[in-house]
Amino acid sequence: MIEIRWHGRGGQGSFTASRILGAAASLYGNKYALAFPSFGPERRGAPITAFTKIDDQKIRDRSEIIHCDYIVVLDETLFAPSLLQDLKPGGKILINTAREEKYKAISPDWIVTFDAVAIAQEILGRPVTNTAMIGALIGISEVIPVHAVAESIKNEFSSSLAEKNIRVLNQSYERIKGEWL
Amino acid sequence: MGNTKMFVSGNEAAAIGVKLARPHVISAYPITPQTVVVERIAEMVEKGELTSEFLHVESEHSALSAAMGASAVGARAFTATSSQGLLYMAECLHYASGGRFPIVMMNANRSLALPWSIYGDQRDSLSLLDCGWLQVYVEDAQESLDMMIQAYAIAENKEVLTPVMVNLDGFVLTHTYELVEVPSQEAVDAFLPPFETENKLDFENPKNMCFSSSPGDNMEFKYQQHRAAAKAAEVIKEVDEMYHKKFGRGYGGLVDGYRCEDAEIILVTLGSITGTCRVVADELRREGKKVGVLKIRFMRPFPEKEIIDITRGAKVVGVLEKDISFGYEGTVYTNVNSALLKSGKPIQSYNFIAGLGGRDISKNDIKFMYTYLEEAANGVKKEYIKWINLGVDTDGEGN
Amino acid sequence: MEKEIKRINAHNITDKEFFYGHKGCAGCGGSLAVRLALKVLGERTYTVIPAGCMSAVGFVYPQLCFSTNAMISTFAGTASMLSGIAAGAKALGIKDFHAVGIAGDGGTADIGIQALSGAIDRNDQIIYICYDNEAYMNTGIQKSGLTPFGARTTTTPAGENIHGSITQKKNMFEIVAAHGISYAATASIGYVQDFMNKLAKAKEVKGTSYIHVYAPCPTGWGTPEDITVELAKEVVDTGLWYLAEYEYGRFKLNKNPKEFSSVENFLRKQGRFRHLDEKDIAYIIESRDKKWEYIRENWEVA
Amino acid sequence: MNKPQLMHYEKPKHIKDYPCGPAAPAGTLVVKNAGWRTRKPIVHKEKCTGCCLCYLYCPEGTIFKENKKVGIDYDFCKGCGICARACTHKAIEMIKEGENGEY
Repeated sequence: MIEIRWHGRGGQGSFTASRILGAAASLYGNKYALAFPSFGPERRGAPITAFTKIDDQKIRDRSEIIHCDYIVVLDETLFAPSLLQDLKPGGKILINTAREEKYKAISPDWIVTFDAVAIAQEILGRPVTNTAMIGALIGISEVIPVHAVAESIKNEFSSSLAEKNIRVLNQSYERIKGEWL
Repeated sequence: MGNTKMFVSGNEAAAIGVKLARPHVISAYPITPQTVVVERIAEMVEKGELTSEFLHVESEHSALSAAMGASAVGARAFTATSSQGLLYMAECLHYASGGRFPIVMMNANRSLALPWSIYGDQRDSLSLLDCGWLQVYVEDAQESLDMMIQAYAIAENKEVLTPVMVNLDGFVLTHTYELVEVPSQEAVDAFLPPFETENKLDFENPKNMCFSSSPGDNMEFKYQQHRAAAKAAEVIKEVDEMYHKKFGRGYGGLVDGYRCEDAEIILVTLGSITGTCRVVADELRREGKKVGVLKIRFMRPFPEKEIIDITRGAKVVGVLEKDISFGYEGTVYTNVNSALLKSGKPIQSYNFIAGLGGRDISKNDIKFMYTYLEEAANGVKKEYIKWINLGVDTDGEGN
Repeated sequence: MEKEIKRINAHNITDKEFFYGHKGCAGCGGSLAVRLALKVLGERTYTVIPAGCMSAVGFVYPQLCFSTNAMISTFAGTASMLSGIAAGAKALGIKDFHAVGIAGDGGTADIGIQALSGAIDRNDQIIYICYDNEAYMNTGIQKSGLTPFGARTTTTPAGENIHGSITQKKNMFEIVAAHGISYAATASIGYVQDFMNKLAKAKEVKGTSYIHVYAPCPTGWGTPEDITVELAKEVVDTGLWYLAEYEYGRFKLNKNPKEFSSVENFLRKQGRFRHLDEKDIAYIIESRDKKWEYIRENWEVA
Repeated sequence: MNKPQLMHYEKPKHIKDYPCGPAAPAGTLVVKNAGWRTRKPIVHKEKCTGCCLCYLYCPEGTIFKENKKVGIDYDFCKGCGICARACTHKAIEMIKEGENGEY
């Protein structure tokens, strides 16, 4: 089972990202998934987490994810080195940042950085980075095919917004593969 | 039109199930974590996907009261609530079952104040076990959708005519997204016929309903109500089998025993935690331990016979529940023990109180419970009531 | 715009009785209100009566005294059950019917006010009638939100320190009107023609209507059972109750007495007011005058 | 029939004889209210003008119209006397129960 935890702030679309990914895996990726937010009364701006579990068979365990294959940090102010302890062996933390050097200095092996804001600004004209971060996550994990996510995005957004977000997704996917590989 | 697949939350799955059951009237009041159900249904009504009267009532008491009014003229009615809201409608709960109104209600299981908590446990519905409703606890979003449809078939059965409460664990189930298969409207229509009842206000045959009765008659009405709720046990099984035949999914009726056939250690569960227990049971089985999971689906009618049958070969039974009856033990445990007592075979039993106020129940916690039961079966003396995961020292019993 | 509505009177009203054989006290004003309301509304009526006198006296199996469709609701649930009935009947395509709720003063102004407010807010197609006998009579005469100043009840005993109820009646008519309700009216069983006219009007209203009908209770008030109707007339003539309507967003006074009859005479007939001293009565008159000053200044006066 | 009629009632002997839930046909009358009365109204037909005020004001609905006059259903009249006071022609008199030999 692949277990992914999303860190962001209320309103940044972390839970939407976890859900888009889960739907992509379930509906278009021939897998099973669970997607859920951290449950609570948090409002816009509060730090929140969301979870996606992906597996080849129906997932029955609904408990929160403690040991992650991937931790996706949408808002770098939420990063703390202690997050490294929550990774499974071989796991990765994906951080939305323009300051690659800062994080490489902390852990070059465990941390991958990606400037999602740049792509989001370029295509959406707004720093909404959740679809960019999904693209980057797929790029480093290949947990499901990127076209499955594109289908899921079509389901989630109205057609014009979906089209832009799919461009964000694909470009993020391509860009991180170029950088990362 | 065939089945479609959707990636939805437990709440959304419930809403889809409700839509497919085509209630005439929906009356509901928002409360976390139930809200999404009524939001989705409101959207369905707005889009014209569902032609129902949607009443924006001003309280849960009114929600169920309006549902009863609708049912009393022969309409199919739905409402949904949670926690404090369920308690606020407590008077109406007894009224609806006593009035024999086959209403279906979704309840998002949530802790009760005080202290305030929006998180999940099952004290809300379990504290209302005696209100005359049939109570089913579902495990995942698919079961949630399917049970909305089954619930109407059960409730409206002429020999049952009793309302059904479909319980979903708050957040863990209501807010978790997963894959569900959505049956076609045509198939559901064929399975669930339009609601027909004699128990209604009718201009051809006017009635006086919800009357008083003196001590000379009252008990007979209660007996009748009791018989109907007990009769539901058969109907639940029939409906589940029919549903299985038609849609390919069945849930075992009143209970679902998992790897219990030769199990020596059985953990009894309720609701969505069952999934985690299945995973742990699989792991322990791989280690050669003879463990099983017994999911109670219906708390009313209570699956006494089924529990006796399934635990017949067990050495020890543990009851895991998100509930406590203060000053005694968990209510599910009390009920299970009553059944075990009637089996005529001495089976040790233990009660795990866990997950109150939304505390997470992890795989490790469940492993701990199985180990606890195994040790008890091997003669180690154990407390009968064990609170799981208390975060502090208590110097007291049970910990 | 006002539609001409056929006047219903003693001669053209249906001969059928829809509330018959009940166990209400002899001379009960509430049961007269129920009886007349049901006769005006006719056969195709769903009636909801909450826990209270009218359900206690009319629905004891096997003696069932409503000969049209009727049901008891929870005490707080008159309006919400009524809303459900109206919604259910509409959804089933049932046409040409009335849904009426008939609750007492406590059932309306206290425990039932939330559900009533919700129903008016939704403008549900229902008629809500409050028969006001100014206390919880079914449970044995306790103070309600509509118990008037000075009235002795079992929970507002009249002693040397406190002379009965120290609060005034909640102003249900204007509370209801403040919702912007389609139609609201006050009435009294002492003026049955007016009451029947208002019921006939409510039948034609699109949306929610509310009729607040004054209905004396000989048992709770300590009055002879044969003067119920006279008391209900007198209360209007003294100005302690008024006949009015609210529709199209306007208040209208239906009866504007040139001179009020004696408040003291009215009060002294009733056991519940026997203890009042001159100061109490003066206060009641003063409150009445204030109210009428307001009414005459602000409402359309017939 | 304008008023529900008194019917013969036998207490159920089998559980199936009870209705399913607390609901039964509207207007089921199994006992009279005549026993409540200490006084009873008598209509002096010669004085009755058929104005029907008494008919309107009866809380029980026991007054009925008959040949342009009124009659009283004594099975359900409780003898409150509202009718007698309502009658502007003094056509209704309240007498002590049993005085005229009936009941």
